[in-house]
Amino acid sequence: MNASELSDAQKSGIGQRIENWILGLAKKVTDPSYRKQFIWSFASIVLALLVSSLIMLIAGYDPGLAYVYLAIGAFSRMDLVLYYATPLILTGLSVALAFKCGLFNIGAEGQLYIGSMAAALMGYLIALPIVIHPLACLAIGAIAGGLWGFVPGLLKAYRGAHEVVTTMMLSYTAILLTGWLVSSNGPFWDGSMVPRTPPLLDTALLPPLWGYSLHTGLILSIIAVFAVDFLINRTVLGYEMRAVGLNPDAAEYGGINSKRNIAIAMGLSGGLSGLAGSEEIMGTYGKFVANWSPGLGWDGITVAVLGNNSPWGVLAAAIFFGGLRAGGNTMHQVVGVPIEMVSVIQGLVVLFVAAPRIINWLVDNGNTIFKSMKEDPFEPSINLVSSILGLAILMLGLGMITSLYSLPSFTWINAATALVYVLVAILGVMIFIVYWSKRPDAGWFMLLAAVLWTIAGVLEIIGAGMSALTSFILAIFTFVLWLADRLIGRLLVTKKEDDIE
Amino acid sequence: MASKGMIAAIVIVIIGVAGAGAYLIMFNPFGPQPNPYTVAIVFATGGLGDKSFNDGCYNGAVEASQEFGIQFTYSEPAAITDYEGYIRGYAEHTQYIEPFDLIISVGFDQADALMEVAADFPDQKFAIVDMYIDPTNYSNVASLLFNEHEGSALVGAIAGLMTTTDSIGFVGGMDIPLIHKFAAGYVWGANYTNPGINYQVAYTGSWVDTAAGKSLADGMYSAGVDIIFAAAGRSGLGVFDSAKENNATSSYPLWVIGVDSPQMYLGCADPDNPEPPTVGLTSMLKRVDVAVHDIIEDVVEDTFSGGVNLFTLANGGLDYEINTDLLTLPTSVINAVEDLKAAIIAGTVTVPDSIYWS
Amino acid sequence: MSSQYAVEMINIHKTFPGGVYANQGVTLKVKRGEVHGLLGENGAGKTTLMNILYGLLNRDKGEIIINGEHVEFESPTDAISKGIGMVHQHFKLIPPLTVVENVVLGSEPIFGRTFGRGIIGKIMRALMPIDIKMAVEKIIQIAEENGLHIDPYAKVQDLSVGLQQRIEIIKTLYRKADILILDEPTSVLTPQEVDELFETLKEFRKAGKTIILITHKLRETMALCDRITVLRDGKLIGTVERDNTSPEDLAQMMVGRPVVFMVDKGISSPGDVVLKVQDLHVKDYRGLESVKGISFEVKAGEIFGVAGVEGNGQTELVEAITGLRKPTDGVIIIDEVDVTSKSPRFVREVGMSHIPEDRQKMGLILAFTIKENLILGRHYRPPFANGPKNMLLNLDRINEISDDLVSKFSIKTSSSDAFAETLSGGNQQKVVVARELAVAPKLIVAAQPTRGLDVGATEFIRNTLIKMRNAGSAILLVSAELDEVRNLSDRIGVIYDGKIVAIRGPDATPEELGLLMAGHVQGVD
Amino acid sequence: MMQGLPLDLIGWVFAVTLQMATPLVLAGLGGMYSERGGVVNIGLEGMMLMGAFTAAAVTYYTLNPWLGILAAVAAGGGLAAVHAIVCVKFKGNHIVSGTGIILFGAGFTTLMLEVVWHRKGYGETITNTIPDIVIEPIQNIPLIGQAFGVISPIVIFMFVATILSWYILFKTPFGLRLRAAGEDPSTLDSAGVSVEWTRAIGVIISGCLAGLGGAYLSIGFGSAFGKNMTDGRGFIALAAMIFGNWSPFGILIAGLFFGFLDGLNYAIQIYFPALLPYANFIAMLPYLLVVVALGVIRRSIPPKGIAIPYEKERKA
Repeated sequence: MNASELSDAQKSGIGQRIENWILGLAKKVTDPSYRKQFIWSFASIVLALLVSSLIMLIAGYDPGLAYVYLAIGAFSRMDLVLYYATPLILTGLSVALAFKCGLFNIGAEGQLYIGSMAAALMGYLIALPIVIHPLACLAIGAIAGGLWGFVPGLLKAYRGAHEVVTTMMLSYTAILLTGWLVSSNGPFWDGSMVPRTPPLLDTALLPPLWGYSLHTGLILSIIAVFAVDFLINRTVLGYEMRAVGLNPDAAEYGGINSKRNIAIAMGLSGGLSGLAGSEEIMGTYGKFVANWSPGLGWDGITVAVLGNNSPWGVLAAAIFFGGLRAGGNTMHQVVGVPIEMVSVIQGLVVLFVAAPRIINWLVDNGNTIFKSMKEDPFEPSINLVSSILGLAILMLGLGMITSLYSLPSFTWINAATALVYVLVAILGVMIFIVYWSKRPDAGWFMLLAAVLWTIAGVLEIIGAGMSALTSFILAIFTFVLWLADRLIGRLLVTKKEDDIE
Repeated sequence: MASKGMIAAIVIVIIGVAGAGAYLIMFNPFGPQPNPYTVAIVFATGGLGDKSFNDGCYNGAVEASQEFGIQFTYSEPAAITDYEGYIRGYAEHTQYIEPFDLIISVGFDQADALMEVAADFPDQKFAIVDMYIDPTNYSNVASLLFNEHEGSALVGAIAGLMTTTDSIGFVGGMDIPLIHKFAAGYVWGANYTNPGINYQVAYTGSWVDTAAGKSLADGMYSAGVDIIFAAAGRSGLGVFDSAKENNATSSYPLWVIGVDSPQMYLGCADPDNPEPPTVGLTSMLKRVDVAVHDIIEDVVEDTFSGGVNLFTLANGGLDYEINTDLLTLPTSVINAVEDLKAAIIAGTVTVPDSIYWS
Repeated sequence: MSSQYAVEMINIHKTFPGGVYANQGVTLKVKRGEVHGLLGENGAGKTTLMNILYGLLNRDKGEIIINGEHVEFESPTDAISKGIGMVHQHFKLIPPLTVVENVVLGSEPIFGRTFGRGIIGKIMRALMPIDIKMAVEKIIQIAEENGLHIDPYAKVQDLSVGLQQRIEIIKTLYRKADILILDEPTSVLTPQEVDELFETLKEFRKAGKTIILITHKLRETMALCDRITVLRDGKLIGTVERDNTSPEDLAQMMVGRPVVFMVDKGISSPGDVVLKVQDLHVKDYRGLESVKGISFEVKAGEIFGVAGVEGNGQTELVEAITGLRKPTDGVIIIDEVDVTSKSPRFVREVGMSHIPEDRQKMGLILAFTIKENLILGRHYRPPFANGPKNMLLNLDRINEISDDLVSKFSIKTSSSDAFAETLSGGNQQKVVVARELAVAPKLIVAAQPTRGLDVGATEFIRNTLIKMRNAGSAILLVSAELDEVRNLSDRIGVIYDGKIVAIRGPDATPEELGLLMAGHVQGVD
Repeated sequence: MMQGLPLDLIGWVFAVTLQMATPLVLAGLGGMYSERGGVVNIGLEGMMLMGAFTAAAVTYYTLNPWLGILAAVAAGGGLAAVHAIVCVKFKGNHIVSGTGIILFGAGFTTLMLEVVWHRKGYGETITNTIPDIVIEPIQNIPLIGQAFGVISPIVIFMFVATILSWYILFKTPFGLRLRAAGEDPSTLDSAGVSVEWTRAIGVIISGCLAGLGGAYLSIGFGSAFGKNMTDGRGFIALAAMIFGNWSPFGILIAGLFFGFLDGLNYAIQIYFPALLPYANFIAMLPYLLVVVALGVIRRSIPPKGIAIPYEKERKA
């Protein structure tokens, strides 16, 4: 964009402005650092799926089939995906906004409950015309949640009370309080077998959007993404919040009242969570039910960290989580893999996202191995084969443990075998690490693995006697690799000595 | 750096696509297949493993499947918002050619979701455990309901007779009306056989926190209670732990009354090889297994009809556990309870179904 | 002992991630028992070279030979075991811990004996109780032998900077170091303390220890060192004998051109009083009073320099004037507005600009772009903000103004959208200066404005300050560099122990100022 | 309907306090090792679950609860090692990694529960749980007899661990180094101690203790593993750690305080039935009390270097 274009943009009004904004967005997307971020995220997901398939193997499920149905479930039911994403976008934004100001809002769950309770009360106690009613409910929900976040914000700013403790405690408070309010002893109980409020008036409900469960809350959530993005990047308040979050000393120096900003940030964060709760009550449940939230506030933390605390990242992460949920349901229903597998996959994705350097490490070392293969194919090949063997040892070690599950009774031999398998699996990981990073002292690991496999084989013969052959074959294989490694080492040493002479 | 990352990404994509492709060619998992299942069950949140409610449904389905040679499938939603997805998934019978004969929703909180789906699939047969759905609007839904307070009254009566300290306790999972039904019947029953008996009621506040259940029971036992009725899902298992431990040092016997399924065996030292003695006095049997078994039977024999299937003492949907292998109750107690049971069935006495004291 | 050299570093190369060359083929040979000066401007790679020697950093290329023996240092442990000790410029001390704890950290004496070698022995050692008594005795013994008195049980955060340096030296002696590296040891000391330190170092030399002294001060080099190695821009310029060289030669080697020591600043023409400080009392973060009744005035068009050893209340004084710390007593008036205990924003609104002493901690938000840093402090009002109640950022104007500032202050960067952390130290400081001086402030509070900058940036910033003075701004200059204060200031106030002990003209000699800085107040007032 | 002597009531509340505090204190102490070393550990919940599961599984197979305890400690430590690798070795974001650990721990244990016991949601009852120690002379002392008369070895270990932690943290070389790593890692580095290893060991100890806390739930106090059986205790432990100001005795007191609040809640339910309709409401009050207390009493000052990955190769 050159200068003349810029001044044109200033002259002509909103249309140009939007175009500028889109151009800016395009620039951002093509930015190498964003691209890198994208590749990291993508690689994290792939790695997480690989490790997850390992765990599914241990647990005795078919990972291929599971992933196929995970994908089918996610892609065939986009409405469901977005439906699950709708509240997560808001709770994710809530946590992310607090993070932007250097605060860890671990109590989004409580703000969600308080917000939803307030919205529900507004929804069934007060009659208002259509359109106004839902807006009023959302507003009151956001305000209630906001207050629930504002209090810890104040305590943090003016009393130094750690927000992790206060928001968490207020979260439990909120869940118990709302639970009591709708219990048979509370004032808002509907008189049924279930602790809940009477249904919201029809005027207060969010109309459905697409499919059978997706409601207009989605639009609201996406507006919130725009709004938070605008707040963070285009307003003075957002600027000040980010400054406080990144460097409170510099913010103070720059005349920014960090206490005020902390309190406001927590309030806004709570408001977003409250909005998430209201939306769910008005769009899905139609009434406040005690303990209704399946941990949306907690998931908000994960969504925020996965989205790198940026509004658009949160949107993407929430949709990804929604996809996992929807796909996970199908996977569970069709393949029978427990729904907890989704939690495992999520956990692993987040772990890999936490440390992009793991991926760097894998890629860099792989690169050096492949590159040096051109110059001298022998040694790198050994490294490559050994690394792969390390992974194989890991998988086989873990897989062998499963063979012990089915054994009828406990014997010390079997326990010892299990222990050897565990050790060998750990060794497998270490072999991979050592050879992949081409450490010079790698050889002994192979020898140790060979010894362990031999022990495992012997134990198997004494004990259950099922898979001894595999163990012995692996023992021989590892031993040969160790020999090859030693041999090369010997050769290289003599070669060096020759050079010196 | 970016290009290096690019290469890595491409390699990973190729490997992934190749793997997936190879897998697809080998197994061909796509495309509709014949439906091996007759029945689909959507369990309540919390899922299997409570050893009472959900597990009872599961056992009923297992029995039915063995008896009628059918197969069933099930899912365990993690949240209330998942119900509709699962029920609808079965109703649409994705990836199968034939529909399911019956879809069972377990738990009162599935009602809303079930009604939505049932309206969209009027030809699909549904059943819901523990909730009433109006058959005039939803003729394809059978509601399986229980008079839990009646069963609770029976075990309350036993407790009233068996207590040596004139003091009994109730540990509930949550302070909610459904659990009040259990508590009400229990306290009423105890008062019926032992007027003026002392009682204590407490809630763990969680269905899964065994430690809370155990602590609470510890407190009740140390306060002089000798019989506790635990209606707290998995938290109730803590009550058994507590009874077993405290029984060793107590001068009078301590007892636990189980809930929903036969749970007396849980009071044995090793529940997997139950042998007397047990601290399980009896259990309030809410025969969800019978209910599920019967509704499957109805479907198999084509006698299914929508509407309320009420399970009461009279039709055996509720009962109390007698397990003479583990413990034999005195005949006088059995007689008294049977008398009460007859009276309730005959309608000469009425058991309250919500908290009437305090 | 084949070699006469205690330390030989041959052809050392080091590149930091991000492609910054710190050392390019540097060779350093230090004889046993000498004091060797490592001379160079800030950023010449001296500290990096020594961090490599001490095992803190890995080198890319080159060899290290200690006492004739080739060594590979994985970590400082290896260096320490070879008898190398280092006193860092930024002290490596942990304030909440006591002196003993700081000294023994990493080589703690323990009660009893441990058995087992290798990993088991290591674990045993790590879990036995620390023999604090023995450590204290040893510290007292070291202190007495070397005249470095200190209270071993005091917490480091309660000690003065001079004492903290003493702890650092004790630390190296405690580890039985015979090769001592001192990184800019005099920057925080009074001239008298410097003399004391030099006496101590001379004692060490007599005791046969080898000392490497990193410095950029010619006077110290000439006073103490036997041989001197000069670095410039990460490259070796040469090693010379002290007796065969002169300060002028060294300066030329160091900077690469003849150095003008004095800035020609012209005569000041002071106007009205802009800053007036009366009987100011301020407490530091520990609650101890560190400014104990300071009064002075700064007029428009003059530079008032505050000279003093660090830690005598300068930081708190600046913080009180800029609104960052509330004074307990006294009055601060800027341009006839009482700004005592007002918020930083209020003080800025009156017309104050502040160049903080720590640009990375305070002056900049490193994770912000240059643009965003350039509006800090004035982001909330036009032209940077617009819309209702000035709630929105006016991105167009921000872009324009920041691009303008980047070119005006010749900040070297690819774009004003680059993050501040990608800039070099000098350019970071330029961002701060550009931001603070762009608005023609009435009062400029400049704390250590050239700390850690190379010659070019230093000259630029000093000239900018003088330009501002000539344009009529009042400038309060706080600096630990006595030369800087003397060169720039129209009047010099010497601060000692929270009080301005004397106010002198720019013609005051370094010796006099040095005495005043040390609290030797003779015939003053 | 007041029954039993008030002394018994108080004694029982003490007993509950100990039982409920043990997992909190153990995990809280664990968190302290990690955070004192400068690594935020919000993954305690996941590590506790891992410990609880492994203890139950190993005890189930080997019939030896002590092996179960060992395995739990190892498993908690193993999961913590993952956290250490991500945070310390690869300089990942501590909170992100911790979140991953929680998700993974919860999912993995539930998955494996099914594999081990061929059941869903709840494992088989473990018959060989850790036996309680009966101390006859204490048993008859009023007030504390109930709490200390029959006591689990793990509860005793909680006290031992607190004292031991105080000793390790403030009296040993390792503790000194750990604190240095948390306050100012560059100083530790220049003292010739590996910051990475010191931090990693702190994190791993934290996982071991959290694992032990989990084991107490499944085979110490309880007698089976159920899915998500920690029920948020990892987070409460985190709160106890902050509330206890990152110091061993502070954490002990905070943990006992939280346990006492639980006991009080149960006591009110059992002994004051008139208040039963307000059970949830009363249960809420302690949490509110903690917020008020934090607001009134003191500010929390975490170690200075916390959550900042230590980069050695940074231009000084």
